[in-house]
Amino acid sequence: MSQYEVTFAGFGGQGIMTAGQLLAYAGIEEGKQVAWIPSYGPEMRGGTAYCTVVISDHRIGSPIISNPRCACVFNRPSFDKFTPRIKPGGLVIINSSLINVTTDRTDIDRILIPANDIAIKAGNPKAANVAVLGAFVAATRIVKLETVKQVIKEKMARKKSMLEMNYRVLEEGRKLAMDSLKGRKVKV
Amino acid sequence: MSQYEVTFAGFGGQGIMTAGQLLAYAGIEEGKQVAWIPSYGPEMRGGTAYCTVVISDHRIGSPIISNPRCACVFNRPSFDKFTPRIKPGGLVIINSSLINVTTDRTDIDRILIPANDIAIKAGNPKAANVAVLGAFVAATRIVKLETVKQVIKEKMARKKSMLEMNYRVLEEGRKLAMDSLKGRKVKV
Amino acid sequence: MAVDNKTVFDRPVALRDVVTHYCPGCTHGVIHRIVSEVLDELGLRERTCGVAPVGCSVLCYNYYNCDFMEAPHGRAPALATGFKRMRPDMIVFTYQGDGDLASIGMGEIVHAANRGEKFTTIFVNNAIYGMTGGQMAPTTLQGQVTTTCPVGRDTSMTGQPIRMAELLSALATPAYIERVAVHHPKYILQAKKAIRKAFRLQRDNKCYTLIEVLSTCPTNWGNTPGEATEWLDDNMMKYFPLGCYKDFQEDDSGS
Amino acid sequence: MAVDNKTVFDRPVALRDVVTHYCPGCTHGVIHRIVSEVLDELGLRERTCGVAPVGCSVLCYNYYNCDFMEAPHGRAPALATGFKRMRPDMIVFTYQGDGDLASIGMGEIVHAANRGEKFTTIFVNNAIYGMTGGQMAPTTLQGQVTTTCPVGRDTSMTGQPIRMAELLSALATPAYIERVAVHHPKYILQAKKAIRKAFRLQRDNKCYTLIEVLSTCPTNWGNTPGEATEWLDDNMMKYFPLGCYKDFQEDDSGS
Amino acid sequence: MAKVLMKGNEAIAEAALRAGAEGYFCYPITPQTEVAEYLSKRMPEVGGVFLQGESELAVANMLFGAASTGKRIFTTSSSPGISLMQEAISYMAGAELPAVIINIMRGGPGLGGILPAQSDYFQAVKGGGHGDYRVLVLAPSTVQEAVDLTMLSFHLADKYRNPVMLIGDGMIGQMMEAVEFPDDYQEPELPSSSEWAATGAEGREARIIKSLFLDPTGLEDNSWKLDRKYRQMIKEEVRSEKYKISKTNKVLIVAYGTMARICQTAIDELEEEGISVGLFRPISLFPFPEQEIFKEATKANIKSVLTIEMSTGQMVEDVQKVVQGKKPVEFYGRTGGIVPTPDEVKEQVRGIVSKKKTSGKSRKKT
Amino acid sequence: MAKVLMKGNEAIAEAALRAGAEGYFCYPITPQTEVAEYLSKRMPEVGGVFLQGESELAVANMLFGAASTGKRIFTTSSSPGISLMQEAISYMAGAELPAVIINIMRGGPGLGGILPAQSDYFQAVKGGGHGDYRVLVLAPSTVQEAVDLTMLSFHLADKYRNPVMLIGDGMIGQMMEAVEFPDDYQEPELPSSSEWAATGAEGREARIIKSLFLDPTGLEDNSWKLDRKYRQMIKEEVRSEKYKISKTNKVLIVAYGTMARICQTAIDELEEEGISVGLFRPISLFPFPEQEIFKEATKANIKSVLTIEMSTGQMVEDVQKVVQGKKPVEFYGRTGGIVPTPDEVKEQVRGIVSKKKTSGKSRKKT
Amino acid sequence: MPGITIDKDHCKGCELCVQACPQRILAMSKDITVRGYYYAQLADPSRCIGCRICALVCPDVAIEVNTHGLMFELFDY
Amino acid sequence: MPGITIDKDHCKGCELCVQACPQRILAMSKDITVRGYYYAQLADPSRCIGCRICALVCPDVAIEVNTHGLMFELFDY
Ligand SMILES: Cc1ncc(C[n+]2csc(CCOP(=O)(O)OP(=O)(O)O)c2C)c(N)n1
Ligand SMILES: Cc1ncc(C[n+]2csc(CCOP(=O)(O)OP(=O)(O)O)c2C)c(N)n1
Ligand code: SF4
Ligand code: SF4
Ligand code: SF4
Ligand code: SF4
Ligand code: SF4
Ligand code: SF4
Ligand SMILES: [Mg+2]
Ligand SMILES: [Mg+2]
Repeated sequence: MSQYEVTFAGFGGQGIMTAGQLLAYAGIEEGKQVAWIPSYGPEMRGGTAYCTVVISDHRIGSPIISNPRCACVFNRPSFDKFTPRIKPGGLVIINSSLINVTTDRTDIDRILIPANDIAIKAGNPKAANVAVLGAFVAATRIVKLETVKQVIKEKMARKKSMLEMNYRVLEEGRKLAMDSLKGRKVKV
Repeated sequence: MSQYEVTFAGFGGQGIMTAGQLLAYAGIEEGKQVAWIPSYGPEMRGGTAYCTVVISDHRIGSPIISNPRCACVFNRPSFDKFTPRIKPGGLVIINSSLINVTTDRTDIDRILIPANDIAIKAGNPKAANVAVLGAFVAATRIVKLETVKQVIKEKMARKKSMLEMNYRVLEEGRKLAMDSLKGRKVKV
Repeated sequence: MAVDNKTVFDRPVALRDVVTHYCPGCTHGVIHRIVSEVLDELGLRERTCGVAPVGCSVLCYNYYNCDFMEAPHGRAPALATGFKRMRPDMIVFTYQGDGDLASIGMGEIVHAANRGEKFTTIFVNNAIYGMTGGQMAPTTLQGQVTTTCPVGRDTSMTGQPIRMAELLSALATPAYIERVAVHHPKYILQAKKAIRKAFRLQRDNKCYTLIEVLSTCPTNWGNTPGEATEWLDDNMMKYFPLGCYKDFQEDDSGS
Repeated sequence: MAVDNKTVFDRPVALRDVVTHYCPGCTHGVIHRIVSEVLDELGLRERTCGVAPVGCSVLCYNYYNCDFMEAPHGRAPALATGFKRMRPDMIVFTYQGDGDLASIGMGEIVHAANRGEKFTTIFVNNAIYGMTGGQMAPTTLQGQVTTTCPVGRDTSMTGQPIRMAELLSALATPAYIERVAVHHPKYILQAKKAIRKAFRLQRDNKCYTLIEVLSTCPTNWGNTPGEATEWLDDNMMKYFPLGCYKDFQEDDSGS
Repeated sequence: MAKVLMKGNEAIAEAALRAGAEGYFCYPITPQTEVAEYLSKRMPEVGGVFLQGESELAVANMLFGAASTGKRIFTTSSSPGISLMQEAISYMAGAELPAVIINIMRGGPGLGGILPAQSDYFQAVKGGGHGDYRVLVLAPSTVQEAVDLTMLSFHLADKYRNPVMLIGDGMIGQMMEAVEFPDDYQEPELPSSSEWAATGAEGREARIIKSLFLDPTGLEDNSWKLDRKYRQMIKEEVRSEKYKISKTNKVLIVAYGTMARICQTAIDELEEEGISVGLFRPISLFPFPEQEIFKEATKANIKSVLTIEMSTGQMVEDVQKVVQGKKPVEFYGRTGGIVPTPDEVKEQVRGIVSKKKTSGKSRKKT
Repeated sequence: MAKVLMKGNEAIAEAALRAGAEGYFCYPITPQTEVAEYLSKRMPEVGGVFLQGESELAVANMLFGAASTGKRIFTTSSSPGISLMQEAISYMAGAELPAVIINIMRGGPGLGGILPAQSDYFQAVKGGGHGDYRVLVLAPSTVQEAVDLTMLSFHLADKYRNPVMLIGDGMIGQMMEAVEFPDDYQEPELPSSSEWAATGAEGREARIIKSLFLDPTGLEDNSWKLDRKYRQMIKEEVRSEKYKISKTNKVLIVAYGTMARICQTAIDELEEEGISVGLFRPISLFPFPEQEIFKEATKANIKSVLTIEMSTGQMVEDVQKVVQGKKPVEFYGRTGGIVPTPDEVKEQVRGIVSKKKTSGKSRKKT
Repeated sequence: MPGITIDKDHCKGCELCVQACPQRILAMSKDITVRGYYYAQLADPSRCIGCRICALVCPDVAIEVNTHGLMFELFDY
Repeated sequence: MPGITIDKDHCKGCELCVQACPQRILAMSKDITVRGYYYAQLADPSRCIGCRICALVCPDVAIEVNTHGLMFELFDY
């Protein structure tokens, strides 16, 4: 890999920004160049929020990514908006708890993660983002799952019970991704 | 004459600006090009006020006149400031009511007019400027005295008694200037 | 009995049928509606020009169905002045937040009020900068947490919250100034009464009119709409008492 | 008996021995002197920074013998705020005319007063724009003729004259605000008392302090200094009553 | 109409009335306060609006509101006051509102002084506010021209629905010259402002006057739409005057406003000395007479282009850009309220002609 | 220090603290409000002053007062807010006060939008206020560079006793990248501010901090004194970066800030296509790297100079001036918050190389 | 019979109407709208008295109230 | 003996002191200063009570007052 780009998108409040930041932190931990770019969109409430993370081995030029390699979409409007933009050969991760459609693109991989259900089951409805992150890391191996765990510990969940819950959700995401891809790693 | 410049200078309140404007109006009446430039000096009170009038047969270029042909000085600071600037061959008109010195420049003509005394005698201490104007016009004939009279009537003194007083002062200035120059006209 | 039924509550004509960008529970929407109802009821919509502020209500021109200008932050009263002076036959109102009116726009509102400009100001006081994400406003209460006073407003460093209705009422020029609220039905009805009176006074060319409306910002207060209603009741209502601060008298000479 | 004689009235150290540019009889000069006397008497000159306005007193930095900043028109309170926040150990005062403070600088003075900035404002109200040649100020009296209201101020078009001491006193933040005059010896003595109190409160880090001083402008009022004194007595004193509008109480919590 | 002697400021005020200005908003500042004083009398006479606002900031925003009615409105101020108007000017340009803003410049930066200067060229011409916008800038050099250009300003503001700025200096504002007002002033017809102004939504869709476009595509479209107007200005509104330009010129002087008049006198006097100099005087500063200057400057007989400003050098950058290194561009400037005399100009020209002057900025020799 | 992931706005805030800023005055505005939010926590921790003023106008004047104490102070804002500061900036320049002003630009004119833009170039570089003055302008293109240039800004402000402006855009402010703060920050020594600041007249003559000079000679002297400082900046403070500049380049791109990064990606990708393009990135916008650009642009291998901005074209005028017609200067711009993609840049370059592109401004093909 | 109509597409799920209804007959939906909100529903239409309180407090003008023509003017304004 | 000194160069002839002096012993000069002002003069020095009123009202600090050391503090401030 020389450079990888992933967009996280959903409603405000779905932890979109945090998911991207955790990934970016993990990239730094592993000595990579990273850029995290939010939509700080119209000074208005509601609507779709998204962020893009660029992880690279070299200096990052354009932080503006029109066609990321991967999109993790948390709700229907995000699915509609970002799936078509994914680079051929890329990956879409769909929050199947809220999105009941799937893409007919055959030039990209797809993973369905019932992220909200996983999170609710684990006891924290807000952890849906972590489930998707688990799936993303498992599928792409852009960073190590271990690194992500460490970052979650440092930046997010200092309380032990919280930490364990997050780890459980992360693991669930990872497992579902692996199942979905049947062990094969997505091209990066 | 192709172009003539005269500076009127004195304390604020001595009618300096008005004297210049009367002359400028007379110039227009006679079909000449004119420019009247005030000192609108520092936004502060007191000090010396002055204006310069340029009268010309053609389009007036620079309205900034460092060396006028004539200066009419109403008080001592103005005398000190402007007499040295007069063009060789020019003229200084000195308000001898307030200025008890005279110039040693031999390359200019000089006329002494006790303007305040004339004005007080005529019954309006504020008419000193008109006395000097009378002297200036008589000496230089840049415009006709008749034109100045007409302008005074139109712009300044519609009341009959005032008008007559002004005419008397104007005449007095003229007479003194003629006496002083012994009938000879200043070169213009 | 469907024949006997009629619609007794419906969207006013002066309010377009669009979904606003306001957060759930934000009372900007209630204020929009009652202003629109008043415009309808007084038949003013077609000769009204509103002035939108910079703040969460910057887009209110998309919601009101009348002519509108969108002003620089805080300057709506100056725009309204310029407009109304040229067109005294029209109805002009500014719609401004507390950051807009009481902070950056202090000079303009004081002078417009003092000149007695014949327009109406709807002043939406939610004790915070909504649009930019919850910074301290001049109306933020003592101890209230915002993103620029993260440990709560310290009035020994930043002064007391400004009570605009009271401050503007201290001017000698005649005006009608009242403070209302919209977080309970009864306050909503009072608010509408006040707003109607303001537009009536403007229509009759009487005086400057300003209605300060206490409003919620659940998003930046960090609570649910329901909790926001309570917070307003328990906190803002104490520091910003409702009532008429300055009333226009026919024989008012402004002393 | 020359040996027994001593100088009982002399130029204060804080006032340079230069001739000012003020017009004959302009009471700016009296105000300068008493402020300087207070600086001397309280021993503050060497740790004071003044802020000059834009107005006839723009050059006052040439007259006071202490550090000075010359502010953009109306913004002296903002400069004073910036300065004093960085150097709370110093004494800061703004010296502002009515055009400067009550017109263009309304926003800055209200906010500085409301934040309770610990500086002192000497507000020179002469009901006119002196420096620019006599235009209407927000404090110009009803019917008063100026170059921009040539038939006299029409308050139905321009509003009532603004009483700044009263307006600022309507703010909740603690402050000391008094209106004084300097056109008669007895007022001069009262004015000095008030100014001294203001600087003392500032020195003790208590509160914002503002002294509004009624002042004459014979030049632009179009009368002699003596007549100006009378005009002030007969007109300004009625509309702008002298007195303390807001006093600082040790236990003041700002309500 | 017969010629009358008038102060520049008053002539501007009267010209605005004759061009149909119905509203004037102002704040006093030397050296232009006479405009306000004049109009405080005249506006009520003609049934127009005169309002002294609380500040230039407020005044600029009053203009914004007043312009939205579709009536002709204007303001006058001077340098620091104009700085305070920049946000509102940017808004008006963004919202496509016609407004006339007159800057009778004084010495800066900061409070500076009140004497004539030309140091607000950049602010006027490049845009002192934020964002991609331009104002059309005109610079008169006589009181008569101040009258003519003031009247033209209102027309151009309406034609382009864009702020137009007229920049003069204290000399133009304070000087009295004879002026003549056209007896029956006519302008080319324009679409009525009722097509776009906020006049009440009676019988039509409600109108919104705004510069906000949250959707970037909308904002970009607006920017390029404005840009097209500026290109149209460049095509249609370039104005300039040539003085004694001829094949014998050794030096081409570029100067505007008051400075150009002074150069005229210098050129007349140099002619008597046998030194032939031509003057190119931009009347429109934006649009800048690029092609015209290039054409004159690159003529074979021209040895050097001399730009003279009452500033430390602002327009000279545009002259340099235009001349493209094809001829040396010299600069002479005085600032702070000092107006160069014809003698100084002559000295500069003589220096160039005798090769004594080196390229670059220079000031009065001391 | 180890690398940390930081938002541009927060990194700028932290950098200012590390450069010794003791006072920060602000007014909220997107997209830079995080600076204020960050410092509302951090300033009290380090014993500095944090104050949210009532407006940008007041804030700029608070800066003026705070700068007069001789301590390091700064503010941050965005386009419309910066317009409101122009009068005070002109005053500070005139009074020779050091201050750091950071503009995280958004789309204009007017209220415009809040997305990244570079349309305040003119305002920053030519001076949006009145009078003859300049601010030193720096433009970072990464978060790390924002940190480094913020720290440098304080030094340069003190060195020249002049306002320094750092201009970024919403991208720089909102993006998170890894940054490193120098462990022991050292700067070249400067004369102490106690030589000029208002610190009380104890044991010395009273000091006056002012921009007013009623005597025109004094004002002119001040202007030329300032002018000398600006010349010194031109000599000593030009900063730029070259990227893949080589003898094989067909096209030289000139771009700054965020736009320059995007061009880098385009250049990398064009290289793979076999099209060699070099990038010249001005870091200091005033002083503008005139000689450096001239040198690169006029090399024989360069066919065309392509200036790309997130605006309808502002810096391009300076590039044109510099290149002096020796090479065609093309322009490509997007505006309103739209950031051109590397693909758009590539398309422009391909157009030039294949001679399809004609000179002049162009926008996204539709 | 008095009754209300809630425009689901306008509703943002703020629950202010639910809290305000004196009859306590409003409730939130189980599913979400396209915009992602749970919306208000009239749970027990038969008990609606057409008092308009829900409509008055609704910031999104999502509620229309129909009632009998001769309804007592509860709010005198 | 109480007495005052008027600095002619500072005086601008405003006459405020003349009007304020309780003893009516100040008067304006017949000649003007370089600045063009008639200036105030102590017409009858013997009657000066050293009350300082003239100095208090003088806007130009042109008046210095000397008086007996044990002078009664007329103005308590
Ligand atoms: C000159 C300027 N400064 C700052 C901003 C940024 N800004 C936008 S809205 C706002 C505050 C809005 O708060 P308020 O007026 O209380 O309205 P609310 O959003 O709370 O309804 C600010 C500071 C701006 N757009 N323009
Ligand atoms: C921004 C700006 N606007 C206007 C002016 C012009 N100006 C100078 S002084 C002044 C008014 C002064 O009046 P006031 O504050 O009452 O002081 P006074 O001269 O009466 O003492 C004005 C408008 C200026 N210098 N700067
Ligand atoms: S941020 Fe606050 S004021 Fe703005 S729309 Fe949301 S709730 Fe309303
Ligand atoms: S103009 Fe008025 S305020 Fe100014 S110095 Fe003269 S008298 Fe005093
Ligand atoms: S109209 Fe009254 S009773 Fe019926 S739903 Fe609404 S609030 Fe409840
Ligand atoms: S009040 Fe309106 S928006 Fe809120 S839940 Fe009820 S219907 Fe929906
Ligand atoms: S000290 Fe008193 S008595 Fe003596 S001159 Fe002065 S005012 Fe008159
Ligand atoms: S009060 Fe002062 S300035 Fe006035 S006349 Fe007396 S001495 Fe002279
Ligand atoms: Mg608010
Ligand atoms: Mg005044």
